[in-house]
Amino acid sequence: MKNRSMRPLSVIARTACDMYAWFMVAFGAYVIVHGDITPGGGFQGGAICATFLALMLVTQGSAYVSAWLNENFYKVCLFLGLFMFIGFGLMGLGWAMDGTLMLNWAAVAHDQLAEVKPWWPPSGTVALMDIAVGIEVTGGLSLILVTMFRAIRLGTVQEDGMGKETGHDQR
Amino acid sequence: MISANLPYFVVVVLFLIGLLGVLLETNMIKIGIAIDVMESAANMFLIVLGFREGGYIPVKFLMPAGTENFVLPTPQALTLTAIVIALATSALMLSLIVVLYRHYGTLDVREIRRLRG
Amino acid sequence: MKSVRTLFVIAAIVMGGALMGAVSSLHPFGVPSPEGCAVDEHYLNRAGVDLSCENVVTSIVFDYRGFDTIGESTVLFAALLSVMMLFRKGGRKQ
Amino acid sequence: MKLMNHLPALTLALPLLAAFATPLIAAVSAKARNRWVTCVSALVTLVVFALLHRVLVHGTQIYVMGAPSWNISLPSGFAIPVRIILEVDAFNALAACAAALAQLAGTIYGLKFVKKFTGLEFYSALFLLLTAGTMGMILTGDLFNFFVFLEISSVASFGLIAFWRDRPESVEASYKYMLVSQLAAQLVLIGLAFIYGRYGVLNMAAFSRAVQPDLISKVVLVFILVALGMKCGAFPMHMWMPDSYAEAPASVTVMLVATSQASLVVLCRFCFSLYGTAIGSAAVPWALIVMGCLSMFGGVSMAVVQHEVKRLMGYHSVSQVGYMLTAFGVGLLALGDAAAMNDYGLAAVSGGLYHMINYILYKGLLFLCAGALYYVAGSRDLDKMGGLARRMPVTSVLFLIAAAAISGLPPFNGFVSKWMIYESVYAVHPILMVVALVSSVLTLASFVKVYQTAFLGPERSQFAAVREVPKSMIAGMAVLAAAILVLSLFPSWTVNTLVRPAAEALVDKASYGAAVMGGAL
Repeated sequence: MKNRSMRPLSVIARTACDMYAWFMVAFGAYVIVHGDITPGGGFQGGAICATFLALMLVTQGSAYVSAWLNENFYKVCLFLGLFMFIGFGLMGLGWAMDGTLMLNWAAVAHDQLAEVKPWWPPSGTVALMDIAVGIEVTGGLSLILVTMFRAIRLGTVQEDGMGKETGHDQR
Repeated sequence: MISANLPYFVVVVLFLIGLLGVLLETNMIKIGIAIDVMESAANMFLIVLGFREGGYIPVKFLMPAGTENFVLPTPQALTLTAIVIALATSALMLSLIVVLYRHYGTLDVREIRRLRG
Repeated sequence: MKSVRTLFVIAAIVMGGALMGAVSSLHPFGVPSPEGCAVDEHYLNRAGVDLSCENVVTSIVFDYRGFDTIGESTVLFAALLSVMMLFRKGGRKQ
Repeated sequence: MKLMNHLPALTLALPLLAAFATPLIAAVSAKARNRWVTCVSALVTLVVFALLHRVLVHGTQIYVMGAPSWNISLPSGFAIPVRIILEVDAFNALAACAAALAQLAGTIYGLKFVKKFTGLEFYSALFLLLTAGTMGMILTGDLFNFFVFLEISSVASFGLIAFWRDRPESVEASYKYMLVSQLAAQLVLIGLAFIYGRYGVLNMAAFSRAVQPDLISKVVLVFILVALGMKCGAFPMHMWMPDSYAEAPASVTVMLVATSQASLVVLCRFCFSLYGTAIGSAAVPWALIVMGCLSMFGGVSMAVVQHEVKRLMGYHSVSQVGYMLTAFGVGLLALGDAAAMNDYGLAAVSGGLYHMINYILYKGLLFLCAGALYYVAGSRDLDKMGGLARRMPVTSVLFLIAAAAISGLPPFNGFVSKWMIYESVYAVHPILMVVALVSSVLTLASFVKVYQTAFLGPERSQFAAVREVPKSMIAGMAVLAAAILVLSLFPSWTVNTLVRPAAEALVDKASYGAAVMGGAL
């Protein structure tokens, strides 16, 4: 079998990207958190965060990343984001079913801003769902990257246990 | 007339390029690219529809002093949704192409023809 | 095969002609009709007042059309599941 | 009962939430996963039937996503809806019921059918997502929301068709379906961008109020018709249909049938409720009729030469879709002419609609029976089967019921709907009825051949060890068979209480708009 793994780049590129990738994550988090006041939002920020893994794969090579990476972290991100998102939506229904699905139950009207606590997100579920979607997209895109990347490294049909799931045919 | 509506015609041309690519290309990757071009045409069409002369991005407190109106926000929201959908389907299409290549050893759609008759 | 390709080209040209005609009768670029942006004006006027949300696009994505966004993250989830299913490990169980 | 107000939203939220949770529950154990998906799909069926009951009793239901109250469709002092609205009338609800039965049958059947393969956590979750996408396509009242749900159901079905990913044909069928449905989705997106640019609305009811018979509306209609015609498998672009129906696991094929019918539901919605008389020419109805006749005859003539059971049934699906397209085309022809509408138009629409419901039920049952044959015989080839009736009596009886229903034999529901279609299309042109009758006869001949080859005839030695399929697979088939029998035993009740209100709701453009936009025009 040919060596299908990606080779790492030179040490300069690796060191630079090591530092740069973390700034990327920080920038993505910034975009996610400030989604309701500045341009950007959950999807854009999540996509920026997911480039972290793409950068790592390109610069560090596959062997390093697959040894170091814990996929479960991204799975937790994915499901946490999804459940937060649909959970905020369902919370709009309220206990007595007075609202509707996706009701913005936490929003504060602009003229009442002075009455709420400073930590309360004034745009309500817009800000909360922004964060939820940001987490979900980070996890989802990274997992797609990792899965497709692993698939490239898989061999031909017979290797790696593939080649057996062809339905109920008895040949 | 033509020059004022130029963005619309660019969208039409882009859409036709994508459509002809899907219909005429034989390489699977190129067909995928053609579908992405069509998606870009649709997204660009939405954005172009939402442009207003002298408008600013629809974020209130970043608005400079001289401007008075915003571009339309709905097409931007729709485009955002459509882009993520396009991304998801592109990823799935590439995965299908990987599996097909593994089975058939070719990227040519004319040779992937077991389902006939 | 050749005739099929010609047919495709003709169909695409017909479709392009229809599209050209349709876009010519749209509103001129940059000047949407006032009734055409009534809904957008509503968003622009109300988002900052009702929701205290400065970014109108985000307020549409997550509030006014929030159900679309659930669908959108579901598409991402579905694509992820499909990709993982295509490249799943292991063959048939015993 | 405040819960009852939220039924439209619950129909969509339940399968979505359940699909998100399925991979987590599957990590616990396989048994927990099976119980979970069965409970959820039973619950979804229950909710949809409650919705149908509510719609039939209280009239059209709307549900406004994110408004302070579920029925405030317009913000104060504003004439256009700004939020996503689900609009459920009798037509929607009836189609959703058929889809719900299909997903219940598919879920129960699939428990055993795919048991010996890996990746079942993905399979279960994607199946629920396919359910959610189909329900969303049927129930939504918003154009862009329809596009989103179209994509959900498409993406989920790409994955599910390629479930047996080591079989090259499956992946190929999935890729083919993906090309067709991506093309269709982009056409839909361009079409609704035109609607947005011209009228500034994305709500279906608001659009039906605003629509004018001008060039843009016609181009949009052509785009939508082409796109949804592709998705429901009408003749010129039917190639994906036999492929993907044959290559998907049988439990998924049932749901794919319902999904393609959801496209047809929205196609009817566009033609009748949204455009109505604003179509402005007879070209669109006649295009539908011609497309329908070509599908009817072309599909069945390609089906009779097939040797693979599910592939044969896939070509029959093309033919059956032709019946509905013809009927809806005839109904569209009569639109705007009160005398013609009373004379044959409403009968045609009812016939097409009833046929759509019947089609989902009996076609699903046929695919499940074909899957059962494949499960026990280990082969898709009809020539290698024979004498299975004695080995699997229940399956053979169920197959007989479905085959009689699809061929339009008198006591069964297929007969009633086909009869309504024959009568109404005769009023337009006798040749249409001749085409429909010939296709029906050929369908009967084809299924007699299948039954005779697979179930009758001499017993083959290699099938000596064959047993009846497991109980859960029988239960899945029995769901659909029971529905067919109920519809067959009470034909007049069905037509009068279910189908006729649905057809009237479909052709009544004014009341569709009024449910959201208020009574004043």
